[in-house]
Amino acid sequence: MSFLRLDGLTLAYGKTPAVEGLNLDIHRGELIALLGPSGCGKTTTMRAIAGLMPVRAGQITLDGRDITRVAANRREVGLVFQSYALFPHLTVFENVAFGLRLKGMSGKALEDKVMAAIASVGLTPFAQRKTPDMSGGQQQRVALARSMVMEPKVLMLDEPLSNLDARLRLEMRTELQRVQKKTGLTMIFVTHDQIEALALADRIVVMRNGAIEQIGTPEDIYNRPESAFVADFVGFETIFALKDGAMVTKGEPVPVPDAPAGAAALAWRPRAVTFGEGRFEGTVLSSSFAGSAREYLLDTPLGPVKAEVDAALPAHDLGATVRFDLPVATAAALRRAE
Amino acid sequence: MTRNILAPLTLGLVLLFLIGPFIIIVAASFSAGETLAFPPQGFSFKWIAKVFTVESFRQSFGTSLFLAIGGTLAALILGIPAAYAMSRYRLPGAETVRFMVSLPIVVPGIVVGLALLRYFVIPAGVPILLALFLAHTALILPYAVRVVSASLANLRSDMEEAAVILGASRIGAFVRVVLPNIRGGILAAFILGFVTSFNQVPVSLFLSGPGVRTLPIDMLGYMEIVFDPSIAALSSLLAFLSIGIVLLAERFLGFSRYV
Amino acid sequence: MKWHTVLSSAMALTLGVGGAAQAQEKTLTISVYAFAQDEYNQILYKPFEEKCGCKLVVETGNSVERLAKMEANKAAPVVDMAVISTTDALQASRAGLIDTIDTSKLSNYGKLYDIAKDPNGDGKSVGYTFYATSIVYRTDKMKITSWADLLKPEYASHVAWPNITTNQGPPALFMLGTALGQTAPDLKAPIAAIADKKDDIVTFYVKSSQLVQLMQQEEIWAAPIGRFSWAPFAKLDLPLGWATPKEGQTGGMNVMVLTKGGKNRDLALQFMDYWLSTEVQTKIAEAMIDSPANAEVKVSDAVANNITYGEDTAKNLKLIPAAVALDNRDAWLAEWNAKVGQ
Amino acid sequence: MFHNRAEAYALALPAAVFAAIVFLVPVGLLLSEGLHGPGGWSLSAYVQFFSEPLNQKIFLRTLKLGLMVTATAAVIGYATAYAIVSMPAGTKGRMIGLVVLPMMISPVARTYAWIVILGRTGIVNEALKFVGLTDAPIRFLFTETAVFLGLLQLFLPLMIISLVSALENLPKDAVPAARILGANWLQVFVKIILPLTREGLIVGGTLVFTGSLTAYITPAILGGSKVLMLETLLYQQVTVASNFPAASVIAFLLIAMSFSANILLRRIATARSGK
Repeated sequence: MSFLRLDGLTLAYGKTPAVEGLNLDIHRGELIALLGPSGCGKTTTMRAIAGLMPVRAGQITLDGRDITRVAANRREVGLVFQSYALFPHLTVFENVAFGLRLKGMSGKALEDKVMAAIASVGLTPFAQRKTPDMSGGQQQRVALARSMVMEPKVLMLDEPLSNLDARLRLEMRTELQRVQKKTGLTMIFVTHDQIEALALADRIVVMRNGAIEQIGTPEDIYNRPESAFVADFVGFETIFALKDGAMVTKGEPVPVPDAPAGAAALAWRPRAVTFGEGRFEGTVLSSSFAGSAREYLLDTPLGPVKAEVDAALPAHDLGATVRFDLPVATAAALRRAE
Repeated sequence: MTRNILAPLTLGLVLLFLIGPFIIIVAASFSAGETLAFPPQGFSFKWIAKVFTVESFRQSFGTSLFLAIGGTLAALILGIPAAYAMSRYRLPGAETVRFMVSLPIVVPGIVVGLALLRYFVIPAGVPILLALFLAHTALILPYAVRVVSASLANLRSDMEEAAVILGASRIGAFVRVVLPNIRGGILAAFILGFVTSFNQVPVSLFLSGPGVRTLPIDMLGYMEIVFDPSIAALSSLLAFLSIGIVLLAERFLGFSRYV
Repeated sequence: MKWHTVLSSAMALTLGVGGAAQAQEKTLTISVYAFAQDEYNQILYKPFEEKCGCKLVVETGNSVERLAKMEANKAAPVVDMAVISTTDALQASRAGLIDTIDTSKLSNYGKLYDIAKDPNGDGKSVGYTFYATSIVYRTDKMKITSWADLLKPEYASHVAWPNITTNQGPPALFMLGTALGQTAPDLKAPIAAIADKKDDIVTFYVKSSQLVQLMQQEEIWAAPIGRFSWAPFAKLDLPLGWATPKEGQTGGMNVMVLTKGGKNRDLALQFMDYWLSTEVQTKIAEAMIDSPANAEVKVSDAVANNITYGEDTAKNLKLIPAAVALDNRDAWLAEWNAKVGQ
Repeated sequence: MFHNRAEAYALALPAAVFAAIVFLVPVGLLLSEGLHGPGGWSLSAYVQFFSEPLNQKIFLRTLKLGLMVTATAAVIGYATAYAIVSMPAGTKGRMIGLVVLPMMISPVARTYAWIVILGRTGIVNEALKFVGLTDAPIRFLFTETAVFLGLLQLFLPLMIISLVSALENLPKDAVPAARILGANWLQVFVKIILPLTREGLIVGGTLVFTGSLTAYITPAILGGSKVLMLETLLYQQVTVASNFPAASVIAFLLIAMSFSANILLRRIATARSGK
């Protein structure tokens, strides 16, 4: 039985549709990533779950209760905003205590609970600080504590790592996972960064144009994308649609007799492209060095092809002609060519 | 590197031009002579003392104070929700609202005063004081909306959403999160509105009646009769009062950040 | 017009503008010239308030402005009585803004100079003061023996002349015309003479009080003024004189009128009577504000020298009859605007 | 962004309706008064108004002084605001304080101060004499110069404040970037500063121009009846002549001028910015 269920959810900004008939089931304790490019409707969906966005059609059920029309302040969901949305006129303590005070909690009970929440994100020494004086990472911890202390049924995070620098990002990622495993909280986070989604989530929901493109575990998404869109999103750079048993290319169709049944397209990561030998020929358009590997962009009769080879091998000059191949064995078979 | 001399020089001259009259008025307040003159003839407090003995000043000061405080409060009561609606809601016709609210800046005050006299006061028997109150409220409204809008723009709207998700009602979120954070803006709007109303002449020019006169109109009337430095003295007193208020506000609230 | 009323009463309610509190006390609303209000307050208003147990509400302004307001408020008069110039009183009379004054209720009426009793001959105004209009000038800088002297090339650029819209404007022009040998009531000749010098003349003043400042700053050396404005000049530390031109002095009279439809008729008449009493008229004269119209008033020579005192003086003033002034007012203004205004 | 339309209107409408009732309705009625002729609607009041050469002259004078004050305020305003903005934060605050200071003093008194300053024995004339520029005192009072100076002093602070806040929002490196790209100061101003500060110029310009149209005291005291402007004429027409059709015409002219100035400034600012 699903814990949070979106059933035919339809959302719009004025006359512009944002999300169309979205269905999604999330289980208790799951960590879900909503992944997609900007404008795909992921943030809108999250805001609808939080009650910040009116629902045009469909239903949202949380823990067996229909919350479609429940006001945002009675939904028992938490939301950590991308900007953290801390209250600048209040101290860390008061920020965290905000929701509890509204619930009528006060005195020692309040203090204990707030301080415990602040301690759980490691900010005890900063409890009496005003929030604008704190660093981005600290602010995010405050925002997290502020949401967590309310013990929401679902905690949502909007682009939780996007405002942090690379080192903090890693730290925060671990932190989020730790918190989630410890509390068993159901969490949904929105991101446009596939690496983040792959690293954190139990399941990833890839969205596109207001609809779900694919739902799956990180392994599913990474290795078995169902559509060209998802494949492109997770790093398959060379994609050809299949038609009548042949790849549709810029030039002549290339027959693929051994294509898997039901495949609508084939996709290769740069590393899956055979480089230096094979059926095809192309010229080197650009070459970039990336430490252990070197990436070539080839101009070929099929269209552009990206290939990655061991950096230890001798480099090819720009304009050089090289052979390559696209083996079916290393390709991902896509069910949709778009 | 001529610019390095040019800039302070320009600034100095401009400030001299702007503040010169101020200095003359303040100096004249302490003059011992019978007319405005600079340099002042002698030194005395007699004109400052005289200000407090002129009864009509007391009365019109009260009127002006009522208009400035009441008008500014009313303008804020109307203006804050309007500014909030325009910055936080998708509001079809927001431009029309903005236009309506900013009309008082573009329509010359003397026209408004006359129009109110002709169509509110005379045919409908609207009391002059009420007409003045309405006019001053309308006059302050654009400033209230503008200043409050500016501070709302500096305040991220997701803060209210965060408050709502944490359990606050919409009004609760406004009171607990928005108001405390635009407090400075509201104070700035209040001071701006107060000064605008208090020194307002054109709107009030036609709107005076028996026993109802704003202070500037009364001062103007006084100057038409007696040309002594007591007006300078009164103006200095008022100026120092205003400056004092602004400095206090600045000290405690960092008011200039919001203007 | 109903919504007006609804709106205003709603606003009044929300504002808590309590008409009730005011209504408990008898109120008399008067409309007067703005000058010397502090003195009037001491000599006239406060004692009257104590006497009648009522409250005086005072509106101030110049004659024309206040007349315009009376006209605007014709349907629902605000003021009960007003003091204005004879010309404006005649205009008000013709416009039906004022009522006949029941002089039998004025115990001091009999003490007035004859010329003050009914200056416009319509029974609707009573004079309470009159004044001479002549020229205040710097005795060290110039010699004034004729009104025309003001336009001498060496003097003209130091002169402030009353604007046509002021009470002093037409009489001064009339005297200038007399000096030029042109006494036609259309004032065309003197206006043309002024127009010749309009760039030289410092200003066409509207408020005489400003002249004190201008005199002090040596901006001007001379200006035609009413005698009632003389006192502040006398206080200046300058050699100033009051000219007695050979054409004579002009002047004017101010009168009391009762607003038609005024609510407090009896109270207004009481107030007028008090103002005309020998006691009040004497005190006002001694304060060098208004010359008395009450023949029983006796003042010291020092005071008499600074105001326009005595019935003979009054009779010798070359006044423009109110009817002439009123009938020609628009034509004068048009002529002035066409010649001098631009 | 919230989406409840009823709520939004409930919040915004009171202010708009208030402005409509207190402003639009009476001002509209006043304007319509000038369009009533003997037989219904007519432009006779306008024809009559403009048939008087004096009125034409006053109209042009008002327009001219308004434009001059606004243009001068803009030029001085940019120079001053630029000087202020380039100062360190503390000094900047104090300078802004000094600029705002005169606004605290009653315009009645401020205007009278000019009588003292501009008099024959006033500071300006004494200074000119001292420097040797004149022997005889120059007459300033009751001239357009006096009104111009009075209005400028009254409204310059508004322009400076508007431009200071506009200049503060100027991206820090925009001016140096343009200089490096080879622009001279004029080009920098026209191509970078003006377009990026146009909101400030529009706001400041409208405030100054409308202010100079509506400032009754300054022309009344410093100009007197020799330098009538539309606002003093309006007052005169109402209080002396009770000529309400003429007053309505003047009211229309004042409003039209104020609106046109606003639109014109918007145009200029937009055109220069190359969209």
